[in-house]
Amino acid sequence: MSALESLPMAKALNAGLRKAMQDNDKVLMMGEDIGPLGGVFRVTEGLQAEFGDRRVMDTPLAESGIVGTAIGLAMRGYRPVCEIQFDGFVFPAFDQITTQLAKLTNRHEGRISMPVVIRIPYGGHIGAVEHHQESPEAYFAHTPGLRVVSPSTPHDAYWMIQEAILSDDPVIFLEPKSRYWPKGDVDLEASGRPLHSTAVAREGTEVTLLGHGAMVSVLLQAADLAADEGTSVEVLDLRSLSPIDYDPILESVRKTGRLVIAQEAPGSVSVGSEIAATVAERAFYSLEAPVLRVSGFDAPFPPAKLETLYLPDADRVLEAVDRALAY
Amino acid sequence: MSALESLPMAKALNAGLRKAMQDNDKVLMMGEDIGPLGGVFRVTEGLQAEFGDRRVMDTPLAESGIVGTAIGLAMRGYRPVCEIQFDGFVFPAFDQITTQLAKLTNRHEGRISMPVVIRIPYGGHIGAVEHHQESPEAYFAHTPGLRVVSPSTPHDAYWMIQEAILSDDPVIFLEPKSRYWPKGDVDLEASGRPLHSTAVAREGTEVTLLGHGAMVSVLLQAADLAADEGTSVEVLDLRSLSPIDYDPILESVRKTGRLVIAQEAPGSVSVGSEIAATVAERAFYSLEAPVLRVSGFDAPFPPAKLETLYLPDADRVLEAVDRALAY
Amino acid sequence: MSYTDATLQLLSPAGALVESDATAPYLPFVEKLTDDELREFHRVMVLTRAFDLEGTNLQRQGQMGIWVPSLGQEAAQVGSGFAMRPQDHIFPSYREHAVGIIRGLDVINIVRLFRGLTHGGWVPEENGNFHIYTMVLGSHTLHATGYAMGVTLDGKAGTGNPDTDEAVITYFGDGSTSQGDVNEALVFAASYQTPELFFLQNNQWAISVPVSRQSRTPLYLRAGGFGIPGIQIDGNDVLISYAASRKFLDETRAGDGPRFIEALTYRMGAHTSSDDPSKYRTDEETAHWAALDPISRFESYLRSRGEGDDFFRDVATEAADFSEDIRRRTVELGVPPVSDMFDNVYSEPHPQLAEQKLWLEGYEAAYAQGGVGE
Amino acid sequence: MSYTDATLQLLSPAGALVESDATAPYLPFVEKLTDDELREFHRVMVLTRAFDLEGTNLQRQGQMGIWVPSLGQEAAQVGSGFAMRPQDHIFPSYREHAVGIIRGLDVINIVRLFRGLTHGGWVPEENGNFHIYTMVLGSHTLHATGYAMGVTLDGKAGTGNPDTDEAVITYFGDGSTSQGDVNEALVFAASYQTPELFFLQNNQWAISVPVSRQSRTPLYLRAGGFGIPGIQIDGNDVLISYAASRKFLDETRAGDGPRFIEALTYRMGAHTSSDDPSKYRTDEETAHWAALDPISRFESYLRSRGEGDDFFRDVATEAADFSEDIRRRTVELGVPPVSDMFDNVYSEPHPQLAEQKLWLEGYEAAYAQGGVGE
Ligand SMILES: Cc1ncc(C[n+]2csc(CCOP(=O)(O)OP(=O)(O)O)c2C)c(N)n1
Ligand SMILES: Cc1ncc(C[n+]2csc(CCOP(=O)(O)OP(=O)(O)O)c2C)c(N)n1
Ligand SMILES: [Mg+2]
Ligand SMILES: [Mg+2]
Repeated sequence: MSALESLPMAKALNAGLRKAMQDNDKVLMMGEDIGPLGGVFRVTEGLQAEFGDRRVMDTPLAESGIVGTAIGLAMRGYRPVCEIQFDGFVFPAFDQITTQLAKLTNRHEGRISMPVVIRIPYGGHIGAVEHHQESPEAYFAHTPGLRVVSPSTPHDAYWMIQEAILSDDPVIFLEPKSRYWPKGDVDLEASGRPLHSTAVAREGTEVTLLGHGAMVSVLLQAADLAADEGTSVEVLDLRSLSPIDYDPILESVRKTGRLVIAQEAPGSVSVGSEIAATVAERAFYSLEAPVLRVSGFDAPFPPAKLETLYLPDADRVLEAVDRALAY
Repeated sequence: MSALESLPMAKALNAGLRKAMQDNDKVLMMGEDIGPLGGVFRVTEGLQAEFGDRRVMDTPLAESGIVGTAIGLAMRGYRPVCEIQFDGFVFPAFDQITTQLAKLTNRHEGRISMPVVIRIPYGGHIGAVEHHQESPEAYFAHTPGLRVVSPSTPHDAYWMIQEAILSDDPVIFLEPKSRYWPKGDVDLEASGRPLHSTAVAREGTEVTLLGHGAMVSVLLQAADLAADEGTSVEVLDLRSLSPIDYDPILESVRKTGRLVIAQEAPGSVSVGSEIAATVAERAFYSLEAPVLRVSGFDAPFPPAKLETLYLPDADRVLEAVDRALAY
Repeated sequence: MSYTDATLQLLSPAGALVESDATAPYLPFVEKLTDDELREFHRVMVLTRAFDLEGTNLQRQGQMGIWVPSLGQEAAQVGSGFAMRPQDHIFPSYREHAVGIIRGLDVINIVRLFRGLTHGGWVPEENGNFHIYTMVLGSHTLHATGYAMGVTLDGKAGTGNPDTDEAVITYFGDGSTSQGDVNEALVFAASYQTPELFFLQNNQWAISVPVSRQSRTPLYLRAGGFGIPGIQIDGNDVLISYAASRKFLDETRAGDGPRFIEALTYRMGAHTSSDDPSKYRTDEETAHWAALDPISRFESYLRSRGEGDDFFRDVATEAADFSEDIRRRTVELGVPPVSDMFDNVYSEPHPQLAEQKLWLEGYEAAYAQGGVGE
Repeated sequence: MSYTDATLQLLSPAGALVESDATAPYLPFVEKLTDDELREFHRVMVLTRAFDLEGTNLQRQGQMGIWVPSLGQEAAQVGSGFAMRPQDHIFPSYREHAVGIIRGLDVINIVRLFRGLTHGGWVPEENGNFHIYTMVLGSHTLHATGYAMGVTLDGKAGTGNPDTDEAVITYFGDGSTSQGDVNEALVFAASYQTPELFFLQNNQWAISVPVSRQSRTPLYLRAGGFGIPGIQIDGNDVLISYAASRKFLDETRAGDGPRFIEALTYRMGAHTSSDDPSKYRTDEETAHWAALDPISRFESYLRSRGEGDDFFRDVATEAADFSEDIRRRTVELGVPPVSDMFDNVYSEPHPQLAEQKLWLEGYEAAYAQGGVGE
């Protein structure tokens, strides 16, 4: 029998981090304002009080320094978990992430590992100022040496953060910040699935919808609306953006013959592009319509008052579903 | 009548830069070792002697500083051309490029422009050490606010660098370093085509090959070999990676029904992914085979002695052509 | 952290003029100030605080998504703001509302930014060379340095004429000093001897992180290591802020190379409206700094010079009207056109984006639902 | 740039011991050295130079893609290298061949790197804690600082026992001091008071750019601005390099916080085998520094202490054999297996990459042509 607890994602992450720190005293937290403040989203709340300021460190204000020193700590045998305060502030650390963190295992001919997790609250829907609503996953998913994941539910958040910390490879852990607050059931006993797996969030037969993070709830909403109109839609939760678990996607597409991918990030050269290209190649004879992408526009994330126009919503997803069905 | 001159790409770029500096005294060069040394590839050779060290600046050794101060100079009315010494060293400047350079026009509600060119020698085939053979184009092509181009011939290099400098938008100018030395005819009178256009490098009927930079010569070589075996191959030179000029690509694919995209960069979430996804969508009924991609593997660029195995060559392209034809 | 021996101060917390060997080089700048100019200092500090309180209220009432208060830092900003000359350029962080007011910025544009109508809000040319706010900490210090390099290239500094020679000033916080970009800005500024003043407002905190985490040594010493003269001033003393900034700006515009000022002040309010200072700092600390309040200190000074109630009452009235005006215009602000999302990205035509704009327009036309307001 | 008044020196260019108030704190470290230890200094400097010349030859003959010489910087590296204790960790840039030799690295691994067989070449654990070279300038200084933070967390510094307390040393060049990462490393090191020595080899040039472009003030002063004690030494004097490094390493391992040394030296050779110094520096300058050669200077000192020809001849012979051995083993080096390209990227299984590896193996099997050797 399993112990279910209803938690918002922020608290599920907090519980997952606490568990990871209890299980292994090499696990450290580093970041800006993660100590007494508990992080601007309170994901690390109470951890410094419980584990002390040597294991939960408020660092100097420098992202490259945070990731660069985390690398050194990993070389020393620690397992640092870095918090980047907002998606748009990961770029000062981009050099350390792409030229160092992602490549050091390879540079050492596979003889050292880099168990560093970089947590990034990402995505829109919170009406914030510039740099606080972006979806930078493509930059990381394109970078060999990194693993990239994003939970869409409190249950996955609780387990995936622990699995990411257990991984001996660097993991970019993308937290859909607009999903921090809604509650969901967390099974504290069992994860149910491996870290790098695509999950079926809802079964359907006519069209497959695929997304990750905050988009999954939008897709489920679209599936409900479609159902009202008599269309049976399957919804897949990508969960792992690198590597991508293609089998469930191909399986679903072979069944439905139609795929619509939704993402908040600008569509050009995106994770959605990759999946669309690969599915179009591998399911060539199964597709009854081209793979359609519903993405953020190829423009910077707009001022808050325009965000609802920028972000794909259920209506825009359904418009694509209609187009797919029209083929 | 037109004045043809046979030049290697490095000298064609040098001539283009000189012309741009003569035409507009707001044009500046900034970078590491671009002065007396003329750049490690000698692309700026003689420019400091001709224009002085105020217009051709050897900067302190800091890429973020180079791009960040170039932005300030652009705000002052200058048109800086920054040289990044090698592809792998652009990442310390990544924050200034993505959060500042790419977004400042938008941040100013379109009321200022950012005429900054960032020249990056990129790609493999030169047997160099780590960070000296990478193809980072996907990172820039995914970033709204940037324009990304790459010439494959001395003629295009001469004209595209001048057009990039004339652009009021930031342009990432990718120079295929393995093509710096082979000579080619440069028409000093006329460019022949706009900056952001895809060009037909060779006409054919059965399969379309698409690539940019150093890949174009590989594709032409593959086309020759295919011709020997009686297959008529069309070769397209992408030239502009952002925005992408799709019409010539779609036109070609509607004719041939088959598209193979070749690139040195890791294939996942790449420019090739974007084009494959878009062509599969827009030419859905014309494709007789899935769009196939021949890319660098999803691994860091390997040590020099393994580079020939990493880089797509004519044989690997032809293997894909065979697969495409087999559908 | 509190004042060190090195901290320059012209006004004691009680509001008395400090005359000493240390202040001797700075007093002359203050002695040149007219009564009207001194009144202006007070007036702008009060207007700024009123604007700040109004901003906090408007945000609480949902009229803005976020508010970034300058409460407590008025003296550092007003002193340095009045030290600039018309031709100077300012690269602020995101808290320098007082400087904006001094440079003639219509502060409703700051409201537009924090209301989520724009990522910027103005262009420097039309607003006293006051550049837009930057959210990515420290990155603007490199823009300031590059701009100052351009001033030198134009031969617009170092001619010896302070009325035409240009200087650049950039503001940043104690936390930002840890960013690589700020240090690279110091490298470039020193290397190219830019006409530039680095103005650090050390308000003791980077959100919840105390300055002691960023540096164990006074931050004004950082500049010396790069070969840039630096001093530490009492940032709650508007007179030293003015005098030191005036002196350094005129030295740097004269071609003497970059300068650095660390102004010790305190963020009396929350970091932003989203912040909860009770989680990380004590009431004692806040009380300690409240006693050093820049406005009341300067008011005592003015009164000691014979300034009467009428003036202070008039300023208070003006401030109330100013707030009222902001409030009225804020609630009247409309939403930006959808086209802003596409048309502002590039200076030149961009087919891909134009296509997406067209698609959205068609989509919006077809589907009544969705979009703004929802 | 040449030596400043602040430059510490224990050996004059003529090879005479310098005894002064300034050198007093450092002389005791040298007096403790045995004759054998002094001979080791000479021996490793000569071996390093021989290795360096052999590397240059091998590259010219196409046996390596590139060579990065340490010619002229032997004293800075050998002095600091011998100052370390067995438990210390070293984060080099890409030029510290002498330190590698001292720590027991089989230098054929450096050849493997520059021959294009690997991006690294070794693991620190098996090579005297000598970490691999880093090509992205300055990024390794943050790794060193993070590693040193880990030493503190482990309680392995500051116990007062120099034989077990660990210290970290990181090497970087004058050009690299302009990188944000190096400055952020100083911020973190000062903030966490890491047991760490920043060892700057100021060899006057960053490829073709003189140090004057990076800084107009001596670089050792940079550290003070971050609250880190720094000194400037004659980097061509192996004795001061040893004494100063020994002193600072033992202070920092004892828990006194980070330290900084600027060693003034000169890159006698080209930046790398791809470089052409004639384009940017004069023969006069090179001649000036040749006269300050670290090896001949130290040889004069040893001879003044009675060391005879036999010793120097034996070392020369050993160096010749050493080069010969490197040459022999270099030409015998094979090519890495294709699997290296895929198997080393991740520590845990990665289906996507495994698939690509499988594809390439099949492809290679099918097509005889293409691939390695071609
Ligand atoms: C590169 C970057 N990292 C993180 C943040 C999030 N952030 C916004 S303000 C702030 C604290 C800034 O402190 P300080 O520089 O002292 O300026 P102050 O707000 O105190 O005026 C942080 C961490 C950011 N805006 N940019
Ligand atoms: C981030 C980065 N930018 C540029 C380069 C190219 N590069 C390699 S060595 C070098 C000069 C380094 O000078 P310095 O730091 O003084 O070290 P030195 O080579 O003199 O020992 C440059 C510009 C690089 N390796 N990394
Ligand atoms: Mg602060
Ligand atoms: Mg150097």
